[in-house]
Amino acid sequence: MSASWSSAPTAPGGSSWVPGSAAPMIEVAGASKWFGDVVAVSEVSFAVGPGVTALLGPNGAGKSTLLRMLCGLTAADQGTVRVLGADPRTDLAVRGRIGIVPQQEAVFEALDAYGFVRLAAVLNGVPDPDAAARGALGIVELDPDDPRRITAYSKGMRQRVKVAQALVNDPDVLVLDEPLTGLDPRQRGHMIELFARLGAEGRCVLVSSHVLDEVERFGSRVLVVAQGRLAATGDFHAIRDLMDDRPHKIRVRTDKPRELATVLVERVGVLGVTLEPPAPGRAGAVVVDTTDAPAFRRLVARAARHAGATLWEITPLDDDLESVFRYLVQP
Amino acid sequence: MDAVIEVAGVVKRWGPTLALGGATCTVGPGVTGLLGANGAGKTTLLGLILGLQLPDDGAIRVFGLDPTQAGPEIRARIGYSPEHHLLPPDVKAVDFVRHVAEVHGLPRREATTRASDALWQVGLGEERGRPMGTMSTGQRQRIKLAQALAHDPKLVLLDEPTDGLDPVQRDAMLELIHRIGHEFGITVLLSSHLLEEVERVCDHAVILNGGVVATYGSLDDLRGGGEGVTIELVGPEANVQAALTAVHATGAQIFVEGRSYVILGHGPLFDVVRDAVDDAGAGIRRMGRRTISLEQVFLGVGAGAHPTSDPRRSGLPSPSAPPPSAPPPPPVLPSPR
Amino acid sequence: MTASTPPPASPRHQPDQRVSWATSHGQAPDTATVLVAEYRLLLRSVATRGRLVAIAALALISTSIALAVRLVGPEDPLGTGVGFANANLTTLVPVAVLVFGSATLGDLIDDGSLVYLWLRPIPSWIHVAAAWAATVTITLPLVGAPVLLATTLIDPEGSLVLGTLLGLLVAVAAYAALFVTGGIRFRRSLPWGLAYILIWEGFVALAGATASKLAVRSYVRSILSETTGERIRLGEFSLATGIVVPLVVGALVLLYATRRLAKTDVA
Amino acid sequence: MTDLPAGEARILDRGYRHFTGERTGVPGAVRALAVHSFQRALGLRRNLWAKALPLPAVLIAYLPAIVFVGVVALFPVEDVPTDFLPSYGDYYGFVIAAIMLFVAFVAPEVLCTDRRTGMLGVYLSSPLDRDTYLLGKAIAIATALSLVCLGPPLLLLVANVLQSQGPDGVGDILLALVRVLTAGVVLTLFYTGITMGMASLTDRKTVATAGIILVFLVSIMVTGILNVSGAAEGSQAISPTYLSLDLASRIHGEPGNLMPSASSALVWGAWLAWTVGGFALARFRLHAVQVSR
Repeated sequence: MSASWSSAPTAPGGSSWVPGSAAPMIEVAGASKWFGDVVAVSEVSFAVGPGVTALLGPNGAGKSTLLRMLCGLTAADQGTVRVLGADPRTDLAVRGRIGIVPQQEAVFEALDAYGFVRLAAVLNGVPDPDAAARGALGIVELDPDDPRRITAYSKGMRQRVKVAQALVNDPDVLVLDEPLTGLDPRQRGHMIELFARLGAEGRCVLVSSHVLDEVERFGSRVLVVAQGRLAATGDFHAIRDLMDDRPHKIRVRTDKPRELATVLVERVGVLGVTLEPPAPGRAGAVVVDTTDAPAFRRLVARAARHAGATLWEITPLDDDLESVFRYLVQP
Repeated sequence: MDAVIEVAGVVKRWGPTLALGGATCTVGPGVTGLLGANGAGKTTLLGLILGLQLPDDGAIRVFGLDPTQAGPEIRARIGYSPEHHLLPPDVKAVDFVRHVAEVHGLPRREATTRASDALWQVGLGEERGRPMGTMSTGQRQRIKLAQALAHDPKLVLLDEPTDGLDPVQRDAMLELIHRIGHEFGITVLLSSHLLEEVERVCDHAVILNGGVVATYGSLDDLRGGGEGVTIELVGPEANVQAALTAVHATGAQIFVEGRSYVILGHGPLFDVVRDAVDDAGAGIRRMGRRTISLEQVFLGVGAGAHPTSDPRRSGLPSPSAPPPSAPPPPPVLPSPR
Repeated sequence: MTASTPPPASPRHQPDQRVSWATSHGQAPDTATVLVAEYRLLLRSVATRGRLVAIAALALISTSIALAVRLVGPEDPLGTGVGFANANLTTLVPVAVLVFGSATLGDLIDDGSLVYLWLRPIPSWIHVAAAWAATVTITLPLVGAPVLLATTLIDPEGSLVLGTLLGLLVAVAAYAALFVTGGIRFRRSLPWGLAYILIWEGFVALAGATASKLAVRSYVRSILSETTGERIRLGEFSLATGIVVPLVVGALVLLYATRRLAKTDVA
Repeated sequence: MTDLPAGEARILDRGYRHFTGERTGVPGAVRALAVHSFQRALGLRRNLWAKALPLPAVLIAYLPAIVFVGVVALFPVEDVPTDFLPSYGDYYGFVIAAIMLFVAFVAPEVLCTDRRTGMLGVYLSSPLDRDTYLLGKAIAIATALSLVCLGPPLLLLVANVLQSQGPDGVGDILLALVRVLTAGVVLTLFYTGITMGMASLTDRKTVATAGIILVFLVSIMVTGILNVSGAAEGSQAISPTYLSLDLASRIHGEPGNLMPSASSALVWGAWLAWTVGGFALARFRLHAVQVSR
């Protein structure tokens, strides 16, 4: 009987890869970068294996600088960067195994999509550039025979041309700086699916993004950077659990908020309770402050049962991605 | 609900391509999301609302006026924040916002005071005297919002207002947009691709697909009354299984949806679940009424060629075309993975 | 539901439906094809309508002047021809080469599209060579031919035509090296280039013999005066020096550009 | 606001205030656009660099007038030779270079930048439409150009009258005033039309300015060649510079000094062609441009 639903599913999308267990494809040790006397990246060390990893951080935290360092576009003033074992800044061969979608919108305006992607194939030494270009454009749902120049493209199409260019040389490492800007929900879903598939094949896909709901759909391995330093790394949900020692706010919507509040104070030992009056078409609620979130989760059902209150809704107010992000990046 | 914008059977062609083929919807006060795939006709619709293009057929009313005749009068009461981040680099923020307010018909003195008020409201009080070339993307987005607000519009059109913002700035911008739509009493029409943000800020939505309004209405109607419970259980595996078994015994169906379970059944489902969890000694991290996400509605109405296999919803077949208040799809046993 | 088995430890495995579209992994790209591909790209992206019209207009002016001079019928055709060729080779040609040369890689660096050339497994001398070649092949027909035609209009004398042709080739080659490198090194290379042509070569280099050694213009003048026998002020180098020195300096400048490009911070 | 009695206080609601006053509508929008564009053209309210080109050019246009007036003021009347002061038509000959430079700079600055800075999209979603937008821009450019086309001779006239050098007696003064004003307006419209037409061809102002200067120089050169090869004097009308000088002297009653043989109809016809053609080109280009939302 118990087999009819699953045990807690592992992270879907097959990217349940634990970085430690395979040879890391990107290794950064103590990397720092200054622009004049402004520190952009300071002593960052991490390793990234195959699969999709999301790079998060506030604007100006050094994300783009870090991504450019990983591709060798700019040199680390201190520390070392190794991609597939080589330094992308000096080793030409490894550059042929990296695909990049940079943040800036500029592409070679004089070319059409096919010309642009084919040029990338030729410069990477891909044996059959025509087939590679057509294949890559097909994957991003663009018509290789579209004669229009890229200047006439909308932001969404231009973004997909850039992704096609990054895929054309069958790269082992993919570095994507906010690749989904300008795409509509369907295209977004399609791209996320594509990245997940690329990650599942053992490629290392590093995606920077500001849309946290998107990040969760990439898979759940993250690198959080703030003020040029590494703030957190690893599985996003694991990070969330690490934060259980922090005071939590949890809203419980119920038909008897007052009774539930008293039971919670007596039996569960919460720090503080605030009552939200019922609004038209919505039940009243109790907002609970607790430092022992796990205990609260275990005992809330019993307390409600004791108070004879129906539990309509339990929502941790600072448990979602955004509050975790806000907690990690605060100075 | 007196409608701010009424669109009835509007048709618009750009040469051979049919941009809008009979779009019909109304937009009322509060914050309304304008959704659609790239090329579904959003930009065209915005242009018609502003009276910049003439519809080939059908009628549009904005504040009860016809944009084709009273274009300037309507545009004087509309604030518009474009998608691109282009701003004159050597002009000071306050001069720019004041100039836009004057062009919208405010006398100079009033425009000056309202310009600095608007910049304070978007959180750019200190920096309002700086040239815009020195501003970050986050600040530029807020300037664009300020120039749309300064001349006291009755309607504000925002095109991807959170583009380029990081999560913390994004949260602040969405909070401000919510206040504009509800506290300032200005109708907001928000065009965005980020459905999670629309879900968070908007009360209504208009979904365009292939030049036609596929569906529109309040978000609650669109997403349908959710039957059943979505719950994320924590605690030892055995306890979790025991709780689920107890609930299953009462005849309810159980699905897996990402990290949580969806329980569909009849009768006092919430109390049943509560007692089962208590008896089994499991814990509840998150629990609530099950709702269809706006994305499923968006993709469901065909705005997407093939539904996304979003890992979080892998277990649950996404509804094919849920009429607003249709019951959820017939329960199926969780598909073996 | 069994958790999907972790892929074997080999860096990449072949699942049934692989997203791959390129067959085998690319080995180092072959130099010739890459050079031609970049050359054609830079040629197309630099030859914008605006630049072509502007430079063609300037060339039209110079030819119409030559036509007018021809109508008037100069007493000393050779002297006038040499004067005309000298004027063109030291102002019109460098300006044209500047407009195109500084844009080849300069525009790519400014708008951030250089990454699509730079992050490839190819040595950076290829970018510089392609840029130099594109600049030369645009300016020669666009400006070189009209100047040559105009000079022969004034005086079809053999030595003048030869001198102008030789001077033209050396000037375009040397200036192209100079301004392609300028495009890489300086952000607003157009005004700096104009300053070099009009102020440095226009005034400073006329100060004396040593100063004139530092300007391409003096070598071009020497080529003209040596081949036609007409004495031109500050053009006293031998024919050999006149030809060799600018080309050698050009080559060295291109080497500097290559190293500079390899070390640059790419957007 | 009477002072509150002791012990009482009020918290004022600083919430969002609606604007209930009268809106100025399209005329107000055109005026705001014209004022803003005029200020930008002269570099007012902008950094020093923006003033580097326009202000010196305007000064140069006034310099000769100031010098003439100064000389007359300082030296006793009899020493000054009677034909020393230029006629108001000839005055333009002194400052035509400054005019050409200033004119080539103003229209590109006012017209070209809006597309690159995204302002065109903002204006077209305001009460302005493409025609009222162009009207506002034209007013700004004309006002700026009138500084160099109308101002200097006017200053000269006023100074002369005050020093009783120039025309005396109400009739003559009025006649001279009308002629100066007409010449000023005619030239202002002339250059406004041409430069707006040419500036609308591109959205990069440096290219537009260079283009306008190129057109002025090339047309002068071409007329030079035509004269050398003996074409009719009227052919000089293809050069805006010659045409404007000739027009100025004709309006002031002196026979056209540059092309006396050309008939007034031809000259005025050329003026009309250049001016209206310029405005039409600007309007056509603006309606053709696809404003990216």
